[in-house]
Amino acid sequence: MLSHIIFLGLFYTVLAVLSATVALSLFRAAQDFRARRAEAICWQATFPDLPARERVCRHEFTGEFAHRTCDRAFDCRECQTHAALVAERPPDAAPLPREADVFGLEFPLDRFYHRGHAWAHPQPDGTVTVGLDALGARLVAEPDAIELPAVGSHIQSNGAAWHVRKRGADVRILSPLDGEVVATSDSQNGWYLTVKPDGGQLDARHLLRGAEIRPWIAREMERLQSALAPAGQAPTMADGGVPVDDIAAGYPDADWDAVCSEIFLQP
Amino acid sequence: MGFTRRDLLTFTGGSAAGLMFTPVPWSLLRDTAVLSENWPGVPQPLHGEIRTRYSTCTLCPAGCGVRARCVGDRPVSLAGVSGHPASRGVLCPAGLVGHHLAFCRDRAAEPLANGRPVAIERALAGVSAAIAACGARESVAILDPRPGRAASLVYRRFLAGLPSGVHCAPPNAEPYGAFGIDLENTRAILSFGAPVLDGWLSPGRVLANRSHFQLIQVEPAYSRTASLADLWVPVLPGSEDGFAAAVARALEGETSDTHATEVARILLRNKPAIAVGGGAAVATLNAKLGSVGRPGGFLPRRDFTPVTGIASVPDRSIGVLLIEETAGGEPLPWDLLRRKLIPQDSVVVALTPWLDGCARHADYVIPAPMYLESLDEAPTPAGSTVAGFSLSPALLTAPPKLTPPAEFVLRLAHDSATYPDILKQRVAAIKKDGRGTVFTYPDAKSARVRDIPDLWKAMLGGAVWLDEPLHSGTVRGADLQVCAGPPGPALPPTPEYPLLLIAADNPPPHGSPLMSKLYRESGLRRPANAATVHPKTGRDQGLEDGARAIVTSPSGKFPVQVIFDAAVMPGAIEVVGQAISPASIRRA
Amino acid sequence: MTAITPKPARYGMAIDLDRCTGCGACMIACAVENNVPPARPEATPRTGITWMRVYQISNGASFPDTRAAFIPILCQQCGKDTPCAAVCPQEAVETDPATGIVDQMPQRCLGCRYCMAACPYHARYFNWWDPQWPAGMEKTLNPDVATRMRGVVEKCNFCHGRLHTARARAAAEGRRELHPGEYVPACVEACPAAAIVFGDLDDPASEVARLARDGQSFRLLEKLGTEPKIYYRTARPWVRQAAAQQRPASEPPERRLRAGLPAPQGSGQKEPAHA
Amino acid sequence: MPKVDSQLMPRGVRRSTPRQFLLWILPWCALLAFGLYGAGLCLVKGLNQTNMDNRFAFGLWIFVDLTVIALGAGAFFTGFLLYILKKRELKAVINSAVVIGFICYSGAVAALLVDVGQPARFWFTFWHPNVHSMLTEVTFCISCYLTVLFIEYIPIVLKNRKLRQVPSFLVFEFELHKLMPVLAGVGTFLSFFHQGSLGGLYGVLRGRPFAFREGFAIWPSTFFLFILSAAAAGPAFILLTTWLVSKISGKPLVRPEVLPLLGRISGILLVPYILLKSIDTLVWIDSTSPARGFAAYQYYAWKPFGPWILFAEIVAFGLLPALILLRRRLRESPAWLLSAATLVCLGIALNRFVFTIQTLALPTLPFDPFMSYLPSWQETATFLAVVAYGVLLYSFSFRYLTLFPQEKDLSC
Repeated sequence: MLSHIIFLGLFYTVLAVLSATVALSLFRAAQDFRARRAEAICWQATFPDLPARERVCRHEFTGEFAHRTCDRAFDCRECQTHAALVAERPPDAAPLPREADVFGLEFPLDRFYHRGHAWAHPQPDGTVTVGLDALGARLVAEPDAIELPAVGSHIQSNGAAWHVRKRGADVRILSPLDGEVVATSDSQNGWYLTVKPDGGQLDARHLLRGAEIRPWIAREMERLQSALAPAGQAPTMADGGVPVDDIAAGYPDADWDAVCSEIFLQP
Repeated sequence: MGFTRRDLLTFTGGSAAGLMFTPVPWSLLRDTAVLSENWPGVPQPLHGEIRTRYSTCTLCPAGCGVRARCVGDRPVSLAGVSGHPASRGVLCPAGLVGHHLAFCRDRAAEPLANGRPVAIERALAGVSAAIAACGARESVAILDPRPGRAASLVYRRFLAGLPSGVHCAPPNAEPYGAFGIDLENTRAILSFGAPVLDGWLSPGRVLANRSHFQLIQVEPAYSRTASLADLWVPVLPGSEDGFAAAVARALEGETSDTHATEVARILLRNKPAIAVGGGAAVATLNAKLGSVGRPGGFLPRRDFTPVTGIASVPDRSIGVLLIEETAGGEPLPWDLLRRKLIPQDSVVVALTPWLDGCARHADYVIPAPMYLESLDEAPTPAGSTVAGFSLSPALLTAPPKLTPPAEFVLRLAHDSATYPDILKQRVAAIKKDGRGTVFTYPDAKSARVRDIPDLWKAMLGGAVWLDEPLHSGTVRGADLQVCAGPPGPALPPTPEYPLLLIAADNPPPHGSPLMSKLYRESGLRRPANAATVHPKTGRDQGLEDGARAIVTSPSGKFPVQVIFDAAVMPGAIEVVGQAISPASIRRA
Repeated sequence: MTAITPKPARYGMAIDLDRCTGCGACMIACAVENNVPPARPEATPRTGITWMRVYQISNGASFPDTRAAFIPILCQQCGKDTPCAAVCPQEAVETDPATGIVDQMPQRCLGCRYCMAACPYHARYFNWWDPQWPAGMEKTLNPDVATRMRGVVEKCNFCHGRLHTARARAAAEGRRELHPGEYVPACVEACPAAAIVFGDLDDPASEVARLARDGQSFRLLEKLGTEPKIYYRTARPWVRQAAAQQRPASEPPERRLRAGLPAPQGSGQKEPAHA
Repeated sequence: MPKVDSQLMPRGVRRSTPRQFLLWILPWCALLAFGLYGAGLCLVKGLNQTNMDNRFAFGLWIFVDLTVIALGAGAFFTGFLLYILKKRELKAVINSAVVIGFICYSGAVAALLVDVGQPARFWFTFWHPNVHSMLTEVTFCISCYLTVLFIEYIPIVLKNRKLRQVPSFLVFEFELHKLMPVLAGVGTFLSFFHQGSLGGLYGVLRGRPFAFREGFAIWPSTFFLFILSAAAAGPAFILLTTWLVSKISGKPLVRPEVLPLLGRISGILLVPYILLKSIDTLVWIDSTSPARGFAAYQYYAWKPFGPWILFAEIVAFGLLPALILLRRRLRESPAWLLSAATLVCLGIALNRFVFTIQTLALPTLPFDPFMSYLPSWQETATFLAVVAYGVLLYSFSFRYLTLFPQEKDLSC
């Protein structure tokens, strides 16, 4: 009898533990959604799965590190290393490039750039306009479809801001900031969203600016080329290096899904 | 607000969880259990009132009493009748499953003429015509496996009415003729190949007395009996008679070979002793032992009417041969029978329940009822010292189109009587003589015949009648007629036939499917196609254990499976149910 | 179930190997009693069902010194650490404390055959086929025993049906005890040589207890310590040795001869006459 | 179609073209179909389709079950090392290990369902369990552990490129992954027990002196030997499969230091196993077996099971690979590493074979014959079905899921 109790007891404990585990994770997942943590978590879960070359720390661009992989999922706001480096050498102190033209791409210097190729442009009225940078814009030029968030909805930095569909590639644009969407547009006037940033003003610590842009884009171009190049061939650009307005049109047989995922940091 | 994926998930999950609280899954589980317990297609035993009914076994001459446990009117198991004078409450393996025989596949179900189904009347007409066509020199013979029955009387009456009718019996039908063996008082049995402990006489009676007698088995093969005998004398095949003579000389005090001397010493030390197993020398040996007509020896009984042995019927003389075959289906020596027939224009009629026996050679097959399917009779139990008779009431309902052999002969004789009438007459005769006692099965009591008001009824309820012992003064040893037994000396091995074929124990040719299954799976009885040889002999012949091979003897060749057994005499091949002869064996 | 609660017994058998003629009546009576179906043609000695099986053993000597004996093997009803009962995953094997009989419950059997692997006597049999009887023969089935379906294990249970019947009769007569001899398995009843004695081993007065005690009795694989309740008796030393020998005897005989088995003793038998 | 196919694959890794993949899986599908046919025959017509019999109550299937479960032990042991002992390097193979474990266990359970005479009664064991039977322990633990493996499999599936685009999946995966140590713990506990019980299965057969062993408390020594041997074989098997997959797919899947590490773990566990196994064998020969009336030499008098079996088990397939795996220099060379790992796996198979088959082949009664057995084609087919199922499930997992996280960084 005792042996029965011990044995079955153990067995049912195990069953209980198993079901509890599953139930708990379901419950927590539900809570995450309620607490608007879902987007952050998705990015958290995505970032480690990105190839190392896409997880390069921004301070590698500026040559402060020979080689460093970001361990904060591109959120420099809590990163001590970043804080320390910035304190030692304020980015604004660095000499700004003369013009904003990078390989024939227009990168206005009055904006902050996200690693996912969205820019944030603070407006006088305290709102921030969000749009696709030149490279991103050329990749998804004349998108097949755009899915913008509803006005009044909330977006989180590194979370999905809006979705663009292009040649079968389903691209989600990572948001450069936390805030509430106050207006949306289909980029005729250059921007997609106007966002009222949480805490009144834009926290741009994790966004690229000024001198960082050129080396960053240089690397992005390399990645773009290797992504566009058919397997085994040396990467080449259609024209001497200056991307055409619609790159997709220039590479009819490229796996556009792969290309976009590479550039827009999709797993 | 549309129906989102999440709603779907919640719904499925919720319903799955909820289902656990409904009886549905659990009842489904229970149903699987129920299904697995009454597996479809598995017959379940029928239930009903349990009754005990009695009969008498007619599968062999032992005449054992049978107690049947019946559900309703169907027997579900057979057992011996305790206290039965012949069987001592014992049934042999075949008898235990006698009630299965009716369900064997190879039984005869309808009259056949030249293999084609016919109406019984047509068959009757055909046979009658054949008999009528027989001239004086073409005899009509009935082969009667059990002479001494009421049926035998019917046969004799019928044949008497014909110009040349022969009532004959197969070899060994009555090994000891008018004599029975007084086992109860015997102290030593010298057996020349008789299967004393393997179905000899009435097995129950033999085993019940086993502790009272010394058993000496003289046999080339290490048979079951040999393995349980007090002394096994392995003699060369065919030299039994010589050995018997040697023993006889040794009994006289003449010096003889050591074995004979030892045997003689045992016999002298344990008197009364008898020698069994046939052979002329055995008869004289019994005379020397003074075992004839004395207690503990061979005692004469009344009721004996001598029958022509089939062997002594002249060759090419039989025009019409009616062969009765019993449900026990003792093997008939067909080669022997064929020699007796007039070539070409002879007619063979098989009165048999089986299709695979003599029916294979018959022009007409008259299907006989299977054991326990119709009222039958059991004559004097084999080896009994007094005459006996019992009925074998039917316990099973017979299928249509069956005709008891005696019934068929009665109709041939245009006799209005039926077989039961004949049996009634027999019982009436017993009652009239008023001799002897009747042992009734249900109460296991014996009563004198004259004290039983309705003997027929008593017999139908299960009973055996036993005559008074016969106290006829002096019987001469020569009167003890002994049939063939082991055949004469074997020819010496020749280059062509380097080996000797000897008979091994053989299972009953017919048996319940259950019995054959059990024998096959336990390997307790050798399969009919087994040829057992000594490993050395086998290897000398270039065989190995389990190999397929062909045995060739002057009488023909047949395929066998080789079994190695060191118990077999080197230079010999033991084959089930084969007559002794020189032979050769080679790989198939 | 019957109403009576009999005093615990320990049923066992004493089988006299010197009486056994190897006729097989026990096997047949057993199969009839317990509704064992006739085998399929494709069944082999290794797949057939024989709750009781008579083996032939030999002293391995060559003609004419060869000696054979028959030894009926059935479930030995182990009384201690019963190997099969211990391993059955779902209590389909149970030892009845009231009788000491190890009982198999086909209705609960999963057919995993673990018990068969556990049994040293190979006394357990698996239903490899659906049971089938020749047309009409199923009407002769014993009503006291249920037939078994394919895929379950079965074995000798000392004719449980007979025990129930005997108990029912006793109960009807208001008795709590069974008379000795009131309950005997089919094989015991059928043995023509009366070689099998059955009874309560715990009842010192019983014949079987007496036989089990005497010097001629032994049990198979006694050293496994499973306390089997089937005793075998023989006065022939070679039989005792053959039944307890170390090296399983299954090589060609003359090699066994060289393996140095004892020469046959007891009945002093000689070379063939005239040879 | 090819587009969908490529969109299901993880990004940044190269996979064979749909055409090549089709050519690869087709024969396996055929094999699976054939095997399922054989298994179906056994289920419909009954086990008379096999060559098992009353003496050989267990056959090929039980042997295979014991073997694959032993090899599948890699799942639990790697998980144990990674999540409990925090051996980070093993993250490179954990996913693959989990899939292999799942394949082995589900395959074994499937084979068992065909093996039992009354599959519809599988749940009886849970209804009225005989808790004293090792088989009950096995049934309970394996069914639980299979659940664990299934749960561990979920996150790997949810991380598929397409599925992960559903936020709720990703979040659930994330939360579930945080609780992995719990699952790993439970899995380890269960595995220890059923791996042991599988050994106990034979160790407790007091009717089979060849298999019977004394032990501690309710567990015979084989209980502990099986745990150890399984733990040793698991990593070796993962090592082999990883190498095999990277050979077949022609890509580096893990960093070069991972395989030798697995080898080292296997070697370290092998040493105590061999030691204990030898002691156990000596005790058994010296006392356990004789005490039950069987001199141990006679077991090895039956051809083909000569004493060579002991030598092979302990020295050739035990000591030898252990020494190789413990020598850094040998370990570093792929040839040595792989042959050693192969030896280890073969050793486990041989050990399980000895317990399942030889135990039944050896006679117990003095007048028993020695028996041999060859599986029928239906049995073999069923076994092949399990293999094919495994290969297919693994192929699909490898193609569409991330089994080797390091692959994408190594591939460019």
